[in-house]
Amino acid sequence: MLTALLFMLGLGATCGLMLSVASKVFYVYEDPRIAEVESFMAAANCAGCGYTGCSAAAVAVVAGEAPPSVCVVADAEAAANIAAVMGVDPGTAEPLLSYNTCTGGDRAADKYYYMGINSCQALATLYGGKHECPVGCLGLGDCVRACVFDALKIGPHGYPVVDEMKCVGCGACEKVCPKDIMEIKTMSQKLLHLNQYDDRIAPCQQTCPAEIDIPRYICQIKNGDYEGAVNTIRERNPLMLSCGRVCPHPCEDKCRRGIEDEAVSINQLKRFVADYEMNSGRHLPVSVAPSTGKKVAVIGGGPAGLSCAFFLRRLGHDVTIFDAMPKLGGMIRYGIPEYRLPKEVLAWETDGILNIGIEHKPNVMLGRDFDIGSLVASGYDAVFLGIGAWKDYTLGVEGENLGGCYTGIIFLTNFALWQQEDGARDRQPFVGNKCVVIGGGNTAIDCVRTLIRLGAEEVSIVYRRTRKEMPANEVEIVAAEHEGVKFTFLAAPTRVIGDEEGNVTGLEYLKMELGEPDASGRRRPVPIEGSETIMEIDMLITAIGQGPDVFFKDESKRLDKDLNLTRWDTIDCEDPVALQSSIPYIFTGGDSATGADLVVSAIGAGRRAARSIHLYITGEEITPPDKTLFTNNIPVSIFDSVEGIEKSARTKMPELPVEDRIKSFVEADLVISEEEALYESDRCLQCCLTCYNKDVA
Amino acid sequence: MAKTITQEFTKGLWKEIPPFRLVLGLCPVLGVTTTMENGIGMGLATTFVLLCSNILVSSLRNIIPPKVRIACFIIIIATFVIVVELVMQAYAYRLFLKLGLFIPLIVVNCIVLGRAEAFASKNGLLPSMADGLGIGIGFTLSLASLGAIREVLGTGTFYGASVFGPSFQPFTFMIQAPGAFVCLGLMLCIMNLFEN
Amino acid sequence: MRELIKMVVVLTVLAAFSGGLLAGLRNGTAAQIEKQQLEFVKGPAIKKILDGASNDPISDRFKILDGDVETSFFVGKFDGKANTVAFESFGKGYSGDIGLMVGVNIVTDKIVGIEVTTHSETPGLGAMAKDDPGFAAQFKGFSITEPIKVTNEGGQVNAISGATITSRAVCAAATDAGNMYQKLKPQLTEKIEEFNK
Amino acid sequence: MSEMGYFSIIISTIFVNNILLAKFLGQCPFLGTSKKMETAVGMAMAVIFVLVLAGSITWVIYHLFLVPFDLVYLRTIAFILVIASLVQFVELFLKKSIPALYAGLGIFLPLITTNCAVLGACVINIDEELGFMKSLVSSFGFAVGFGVALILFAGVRERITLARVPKPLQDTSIGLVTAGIIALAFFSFKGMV
Repeated sequence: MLTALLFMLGLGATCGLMLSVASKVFYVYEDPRIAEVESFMAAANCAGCGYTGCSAAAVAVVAGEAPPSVCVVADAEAAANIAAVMGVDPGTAEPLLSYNTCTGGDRAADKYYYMGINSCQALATLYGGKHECPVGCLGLGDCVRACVFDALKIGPHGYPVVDEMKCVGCGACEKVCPKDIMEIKTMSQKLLHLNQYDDRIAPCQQTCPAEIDIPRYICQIKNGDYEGAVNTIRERNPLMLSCGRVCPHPCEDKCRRGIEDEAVSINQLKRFVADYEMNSGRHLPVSVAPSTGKKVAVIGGGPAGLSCAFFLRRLGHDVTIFDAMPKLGGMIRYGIPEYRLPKEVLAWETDGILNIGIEHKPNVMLGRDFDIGSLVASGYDAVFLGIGAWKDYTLGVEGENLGGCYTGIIFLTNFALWQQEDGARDRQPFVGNKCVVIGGGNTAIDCVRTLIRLGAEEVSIVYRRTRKEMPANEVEIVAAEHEGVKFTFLAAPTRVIGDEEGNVTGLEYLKMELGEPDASGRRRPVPIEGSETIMEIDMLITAIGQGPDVFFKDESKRLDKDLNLTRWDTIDCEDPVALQSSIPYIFTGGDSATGADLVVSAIGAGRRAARSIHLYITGEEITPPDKTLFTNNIPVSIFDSVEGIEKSARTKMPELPVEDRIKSFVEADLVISEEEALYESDRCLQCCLTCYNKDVA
Repeated sequence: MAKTITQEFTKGLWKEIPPFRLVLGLCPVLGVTTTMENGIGMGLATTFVLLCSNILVSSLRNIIPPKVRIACFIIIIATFVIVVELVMQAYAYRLFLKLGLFIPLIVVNCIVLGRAEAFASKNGLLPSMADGLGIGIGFTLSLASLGAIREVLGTGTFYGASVFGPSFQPFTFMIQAPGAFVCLGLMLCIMNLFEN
Repeated sequence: MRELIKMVVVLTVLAAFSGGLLAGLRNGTAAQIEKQQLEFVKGPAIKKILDGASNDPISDRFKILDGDVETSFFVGKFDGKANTVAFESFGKGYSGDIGLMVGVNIVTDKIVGIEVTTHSETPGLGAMAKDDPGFAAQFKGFSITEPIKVTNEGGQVNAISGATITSRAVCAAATDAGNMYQKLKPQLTEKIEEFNK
Repeated sequence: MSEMGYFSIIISTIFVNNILLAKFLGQCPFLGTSKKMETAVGMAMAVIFVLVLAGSITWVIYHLFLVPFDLVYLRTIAFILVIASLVQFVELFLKKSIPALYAGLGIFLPLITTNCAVLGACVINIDEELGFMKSLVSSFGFAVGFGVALILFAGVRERITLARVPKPLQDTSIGLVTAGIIALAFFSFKGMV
């Protein structure tokens, strides 16, 4: 009796001591959520779930590989508890739901005819299945059989439909699907995904630099789910109000309807739901992952910086935006004029971004108020350089520094500051009577349209190629034409003429003719000898292109010298998808990486940089997958002709009448009505990789 | 969430009946169910351990430090297993001979540890007792029915009494290892059939 | 640190408590367990072999140590005299050892009966060695001092059809028992005489 | 088995007395981790590591403490407690000191505590009264047997996904029937040793 007592006493004490000492001595940091998740599992280590023991399953849950309901012993309550550990503020977390990524179903064309096979798994092993589409749903319902919650059924169109009320996000359907159609992804996983060659995505989504799931949000609009559409867009684009107004929508160029008919007015639909949210008066809740405790500095509060900060914050990192200007928005605030993007709208949008827990430090400039070294010293784990392209290129001709000569950015910024900032009210911008703007891009158009509204009598554009080659958005050019801007094409400025007081009085230019196409495919303008002409002017704005202003590189002492630049002064990053600079912890994106480009490109780059930063600070490989699409198109998805289209008119964008709009800075382009939005969304063919909804059967 | 004690008890009888619904604790299920008697014996032994360990774990749940809780649960369970082992040796030796190796293995029966951890360590005494008893009886019923089928087919007897008379050629396959797997698999199939 | 101490203390106390409880239970059941073991494992075989004995062979038992192995012998009294002894030997079967209880008349050195005690042979085949009384009955009357073999090895025992290995194992066990019997006979006789006093 | 040679022990433990198919031990992970070949292989490796470790420790405990002090009846509780604590210790140790090994094997270690194959094999070794080395070899054999059966089974299960299985029979149900047929095949090893 005594021996037994002593033996067990000794055994218990030894084991207890050994374990408690070992847990101290061999302590390794581990995500505290793992222990928390494990405590809710049954700890039977039964391996019934397919993982090797409860801690392995807990690790998988925390890594997002296993669903919270992984434990086969524990009950639904435990699953809910685990979900609570993994989720965020339950009020804002979106539920983990199964999502069907293929809506091809019956409309997908068949390639083979099989008899007698009734499982997707089996079909998939035989030449990849029956459809022409290599990645589409096979429709035999392995997922339906796998679902123990009865949340899936094969719908009328031959693909699985999820009953969101019944789905618990267990992931059983995802596991059995041989084509990875069914997806259960955490929000973070969704945010990190880049378009890939094997994705089931429509041409518009392939083309969008921000990779927005366009068919999905159009479908949501069609079903009246405007909030759903907003959330879909916000998975890729936090600046939908701005984009909805200023985006030149490259997506519409690839719209399949556009091949036979007019393209769907995608951007108008985006603006419609974005305005719907703003007019509702409240920001829809945005889900944010639990805090990781990592700090990231975002330098520059423009579209790239805002996008990067937004996605980093949603991934759970602490983000601070350092911006040289008094208010957020960068070029879209200080470059794009009020009549295109009202500041009130922009402020509402940037407030929404800051609301998810991002810190904003205004009026601090890199190289003047701080440098990269000081950021590293304050414990930032990574830096995003989104400094944009704020330095105008110069003509390099005589007299361009005369009085009355401005560069595009300086003109627009000064004007914007005067218009919006109380402190800048006394610096009213100079406006001439006969104004000339040199350049054919959006900046040039913004300048002329601003000048018209400021009361300039005669405003013209001088461009060295023809209208066809102008890089500005077509709608902008048309609007400028309507507003009375004159255009002088095929004219290369050679000299700026001034008077004795040093003020500009004239512009001398050479007439040009078009020669052979150059590397960019545009026909190179060739000067006509002896064709010098002088134009009488009293104000000149040069807007011939911009590059990043990298003066901080000379100002800062140590770290910045390793930062490689290209010969256009953009920040050199080897991989345009990874966006990592020559200093590993510095990332970039937007205009500072590419030179002046679209807002939507900067937004896309911001997300790609956020992805790289997230992977970098969590110690993972940042090299993007080989299959990354990166605004290229998947060849099979690009058609020459589209069958079954019945022509239907594209919704026209409502505008203020010209006489009204040229007198003020009131927004010129208006939003479409709900009726029009529903009509336009119905024009969408709901394309996928190869199939689409035909108008006529 | 507020389930009644009765619900906690009855869920073990059909909704979560092991090993059919909770595919756990298969080793004794397959190993000992050559006759109905063995099945019932094993089932009752497991029920006893399940009930006792649930009671003890539930009453000690606030004292046990979380980091060594598994070790503590194991001690508790192992103690009761040895109690069963000794008592069975002393008063039901014939059964002990047949169940032999599987009695000590109740310790590692996932069901017992699983219920202790997943249920008893988070619930009060009464629900834990109901849960232990319910799951235990469910387990016993499964074992008994599996044992009965295998016994009838494999040896031609039901609880020791001859069913088919002496001319019956026993379907020996059923009481051997492969038969156990096949029989359980088919029973699962039949359960699924009734479910849908 | 406090948490650490608590961990160790709880575990130790729990373990000690369990040790105490089990030791108590063990003490209470030890005698009953041994009796049960004899009764159920060897009891039926002994009773069958020594059928008609006037004493209780299970309580009239003694042990002899031969090398490392300790064997229990059960004494049967017939016609008022303790002249028969039963003991267990083992043979290698088809799957695992086969235990064989052999009863020998010490006066005639002839087998009075055999019974298979433990085995794990295939039911319906090898297991017939235990279940088919005809098989065991063949051994009755054989001299224990000679090797016992199945017919196709030149012996007198008809093997169970389909279970040659089992049959051979039983024969081997019986032969083994003979060897042991011969070796221990002096001691045996001495011990058995005590029961006649 | 105690008088067998090492080779016969190996054959016996791997094939004749296969721990999964003849002894019915370790069924939960057998059905749980056999859905994918990858996990099956990892699991098999870990069981080999863990079972050899557990086999040697329990032998030491049994022969050094339990037998001399006449505490054999405490076998179950002592074994499980020692195995559980030791494995947790090894897990902690590997995690800190040899992370590479931990990544490969460590995650499988917790299974030892509740895998009845592990405790079962240890108990069988003790029951068979094997010496230390033989007990080690036998543990190894049982573990390899576990691995062989598991990997074979996983291979078959991967193929079953291609078959037309009636709905009620799907998943675990057909899995068990398959296991039965594999067990039948292993029957032919009986009598080899």
